[in-house]
Amino acid sequence: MHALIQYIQSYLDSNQTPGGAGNIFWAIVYIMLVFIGLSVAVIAMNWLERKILAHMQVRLGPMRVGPHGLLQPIADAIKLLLKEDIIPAEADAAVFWIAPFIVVLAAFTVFVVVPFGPTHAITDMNIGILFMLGVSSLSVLGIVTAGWASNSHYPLIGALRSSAQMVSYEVAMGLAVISVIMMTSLNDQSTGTLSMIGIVQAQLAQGEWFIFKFFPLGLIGFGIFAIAMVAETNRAPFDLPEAESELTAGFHTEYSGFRWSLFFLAEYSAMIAVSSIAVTLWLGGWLRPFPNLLSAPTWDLVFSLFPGISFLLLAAMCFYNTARMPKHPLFRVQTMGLAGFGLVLGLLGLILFIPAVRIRVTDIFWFATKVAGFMYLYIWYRGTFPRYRFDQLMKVGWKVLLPTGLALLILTAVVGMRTELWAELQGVWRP
Amino acid sequence: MILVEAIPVGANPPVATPFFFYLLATTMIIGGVLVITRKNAVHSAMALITTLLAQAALYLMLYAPFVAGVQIILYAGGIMVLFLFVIMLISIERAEKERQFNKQWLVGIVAAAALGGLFIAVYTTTTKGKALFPEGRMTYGETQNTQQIAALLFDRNAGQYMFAFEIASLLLLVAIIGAVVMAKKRI
Amino acid sequence: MADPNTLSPLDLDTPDKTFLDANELVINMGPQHPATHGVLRVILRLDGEKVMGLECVIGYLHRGVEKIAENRTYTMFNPYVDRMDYVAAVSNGLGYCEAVEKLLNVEAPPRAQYVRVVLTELNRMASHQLWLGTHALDIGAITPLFYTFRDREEILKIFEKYCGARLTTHAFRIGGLQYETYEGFEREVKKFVSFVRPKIDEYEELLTTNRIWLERTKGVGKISGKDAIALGVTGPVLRASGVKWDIRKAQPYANYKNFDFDIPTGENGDTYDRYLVRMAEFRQSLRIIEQAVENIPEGPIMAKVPKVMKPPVGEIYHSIEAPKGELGYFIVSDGSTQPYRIRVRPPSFVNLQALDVMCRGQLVADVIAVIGTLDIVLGEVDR
Amino acid sequence: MVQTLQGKYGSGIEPLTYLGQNYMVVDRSLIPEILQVLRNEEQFDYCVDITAVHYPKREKQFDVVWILYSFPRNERIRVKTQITDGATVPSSVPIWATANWLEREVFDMFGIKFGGHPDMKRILLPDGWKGHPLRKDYGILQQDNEWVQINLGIESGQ
Repeated sequence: MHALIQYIQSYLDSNQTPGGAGNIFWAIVYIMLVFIGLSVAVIAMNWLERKILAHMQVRLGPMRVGPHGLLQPIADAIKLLLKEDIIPAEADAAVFWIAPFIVVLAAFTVFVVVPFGPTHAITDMNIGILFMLGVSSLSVLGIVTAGWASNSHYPLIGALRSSAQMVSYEVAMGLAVISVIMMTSLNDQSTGTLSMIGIVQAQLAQGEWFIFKFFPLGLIGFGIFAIAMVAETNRAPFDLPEAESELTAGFHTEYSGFRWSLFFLAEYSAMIAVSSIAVTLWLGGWLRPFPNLLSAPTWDLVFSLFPGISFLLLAAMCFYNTARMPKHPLFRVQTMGLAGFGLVLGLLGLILFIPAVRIRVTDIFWFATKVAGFMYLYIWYRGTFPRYRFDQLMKVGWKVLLPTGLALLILTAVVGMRTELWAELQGVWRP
Repeated sequence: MILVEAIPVGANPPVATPFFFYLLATTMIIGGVLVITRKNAVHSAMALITTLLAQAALYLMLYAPFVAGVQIILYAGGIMVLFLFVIMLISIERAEKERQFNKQWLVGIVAAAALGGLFIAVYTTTTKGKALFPEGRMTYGETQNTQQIAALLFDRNAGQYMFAFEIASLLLLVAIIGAVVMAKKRI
Repeated sequence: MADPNTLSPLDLDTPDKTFLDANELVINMGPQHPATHGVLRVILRLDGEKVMGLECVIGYLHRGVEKIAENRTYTMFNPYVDRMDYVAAVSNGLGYCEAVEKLLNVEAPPRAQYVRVVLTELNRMASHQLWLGTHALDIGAITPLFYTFRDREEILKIFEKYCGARLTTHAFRIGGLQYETYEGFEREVKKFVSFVRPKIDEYEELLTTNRIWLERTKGVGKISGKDAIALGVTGPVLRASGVKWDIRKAQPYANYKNFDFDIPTGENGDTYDRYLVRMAEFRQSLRIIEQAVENIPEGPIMAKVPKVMKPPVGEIYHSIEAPKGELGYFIVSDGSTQPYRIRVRPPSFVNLQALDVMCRGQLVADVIAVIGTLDIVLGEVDR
Repeated sequence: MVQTLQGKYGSGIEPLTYLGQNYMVVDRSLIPEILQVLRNEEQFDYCVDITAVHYPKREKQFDVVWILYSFPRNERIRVKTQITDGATVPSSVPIWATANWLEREVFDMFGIKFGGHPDMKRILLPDGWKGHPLRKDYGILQQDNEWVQINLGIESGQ
């Protein structure tokens, strides 16, 4: 037993990612953890989106399955799994069958390099960000083939739209990312890096999040990325590929049941993936607020209390709502369920106060909080914006974001190299 | 695969390198054969994508992660999507009825045999009976590869390919403009 | 039986022989399509995503209302008109009742007139709210739908309290009203007016200056005033094209001449102007309701109408400004208890005809916006 | 206005008023000309409706009715003509574009053909439907069962 604990501890206290340490077992554990965490996040996201959207739209959202509809996503998942998996007669069965797996594979593989903490990544690749962009771009293949294999007009048009959209917005996205990569190399401590962990460490070393770097250049880059990432994940207001009023459901019109749920899963994990990129690149990844300014150990302690506190707050919310539940025998099970859920959350919160847990979890907590902020934005957009028309979407991508991105690239280079440039220029003028 | 291959030299020995090499090589060959034998162009394209991805993994095994990443982004993610785009817009039914191979298959076989002979000759003359996987490895590791490519391209002293690189990009630009001009009658 | 005309069999398999081979793509939208507001089928001829032309296939909801009328008495037909434009049932009823009253040469007493105006204007608002919600939904904004339905609910509650029905109200009778207003009717309507006024600002806040909304609606589905008149387009669509014409002002019916209100008009005749015109009509309706509900006189609610209605031989055309446009009734009486012929001039039917003109040269996504902005109700198109 | 028209065309026009609404009964032969004149010279620029009424006992079975409105004059007028079964009426699509669907509906419901109409086919009823339901002799209890059986696959439409 003691040996086991020591074994685990040696993993936990390692200063390398599992990939970096070359430990396959540990890597598999991490992969499982990321996979489970992601699935839970998608389920939670499903519930949250319906709930938040509902409250934005003066309605209640799911209320029946479980207290406040908490079990709704699970019920949905069961329903989807039990549904008949229809393959249209005229469809190209093999391609139709493979397409959702390509999308899911692409959406999940990117998480290999997402750094949840300085060592909390499956691996730290030298080409981390390149890998993420590359693999996430593979999901286009799945969408295109899904649309084509359905052998139907609406999916085909949806697939054409979405591939055109994703390919064009990848360009603007890439430009914004390159400006960040340039920023990583613009100081004494660090050379430039493509590694996700390296980028965050560069932000730590330079003492500011890249969103504030060379104000307003970092902010513009972030803005470009924030717009492009919504388009990249086919979400409102860029949800043309699945524009309900125009193309019924776009490329996955003909899909049902399990295979449809794979698209759903892929969409949400892709949302989380691009948000993680944004967080890593501009918002300091796992870094807590003010890691340099408030660097005293006391502050470390204060900030490491946040995870526990937030869980306790959630628990308190649960208990408050338990108290507000109708006092009717019919609601007894639901009330107890909600109280139980609050209890679990509270316990989790208490566990998070244990120092040994606390110090290891705080990075992940900050990362997840930032990503959650983006998730909220996604929902907010959906509740607020009408949908772009396709030509307007292309106009935004090619005529607004791309030139801005190019200008940003050049400006970042010029501002970053201003001392060297100045020296060079002086050399030219006064030889 | 990536997990295992993305290991800096010296930390831990790579795992089952020959196994993965043969796996990827087989995938590539099967994919390549499928590309030319499938009648349905979309199936061919998907086989080609598989081949390209396997190739990217092979680059990783060669400690060239940057090239692997670019391979994925450009070929698998970019060019193949455009391929699929075009293929989807042509009539598959008609293409399936057409003859698949033209009459130059004899020349093709001769050329393929010649190429294979060349490979074997090069292998036998240069390695002279050494194992396919030599014990000695390349010395620079994964972590430096990207930076070294950058240095080769852009470094003030070591950079030799800056001009060639820029010329190539100019060529691509000309190609793009040409395509636009040819495709659109009035701009 | 008239000799049955031999007609060509269904000619529906013409599209899609040249799928993606040629430049033109024929796509079939509907009748089961989320954006066609019911069972409208549109056959689109596309060049890429550009609409080269379209053809509407309608009649999926045809119930033969005009034929039914010939086999019912005047009173019995009254509820049927509610089923045509079922989101503006009160307006339909008003038009029908007034037409028959004209034919009978009776006039509803003033109290009934005022209540009629209040209910009709409330109904106009409900209809516009439904339009706004679905129109915005088609363009991708899902939230306004819930806002408008929340407020439409209040109107429906008033209807329900007044006559027991929410949608197909059958609120009016020939010669006046069946029911006296309920206790606190005036108070509730006034409360509703003050409740809904800020809500309309809320809708506008979400959409009027929203960049995406502007881009999606400005310059989309343009129709000039001249074309609109030639195509017989009426209602807000006509007014958005700059023609200041409203039957309530031009040929006042009920007692609209007693009220002070403006006719909002647009300039460009595009989707955005139609949106603005309808938003302004919300406010004008509120003005009319306010004036009307303040001044409801005491008195009888029913004119003296014979139990068995036998209008003298003759014919009448009476039209009102329904929320969608000019709703006309052409009634031919042969002196019996049943109308010899009732022809309904449905605004949606005629307005829908303009879809082709409005969509040419636009994109597929615009077709949806234009269908939304025409504010059609298939129950009325097909009757 | 009607006087000038009457002066011009003689006895083919009979101006009438009922309940304050003006209408005129025009001879079939004068219809194209009268409609043209009304549109161009009398400014009746808006064709509200085109419809028909069936009188099976008359020799000229159908009344075709044009309801017109003039924006500049704020005035409505109805033009009526009587035709026999099977006779055609000239289409007024060139005069008012809106007449297109309205005439199609009249054709659908009464079987009155409009000559020169660009696309004379049924609009509300399915293309293969037999009979014209708004004729008085169209029995509502004998629906087009044949069509229903063939196209909907059910025994009876009743």
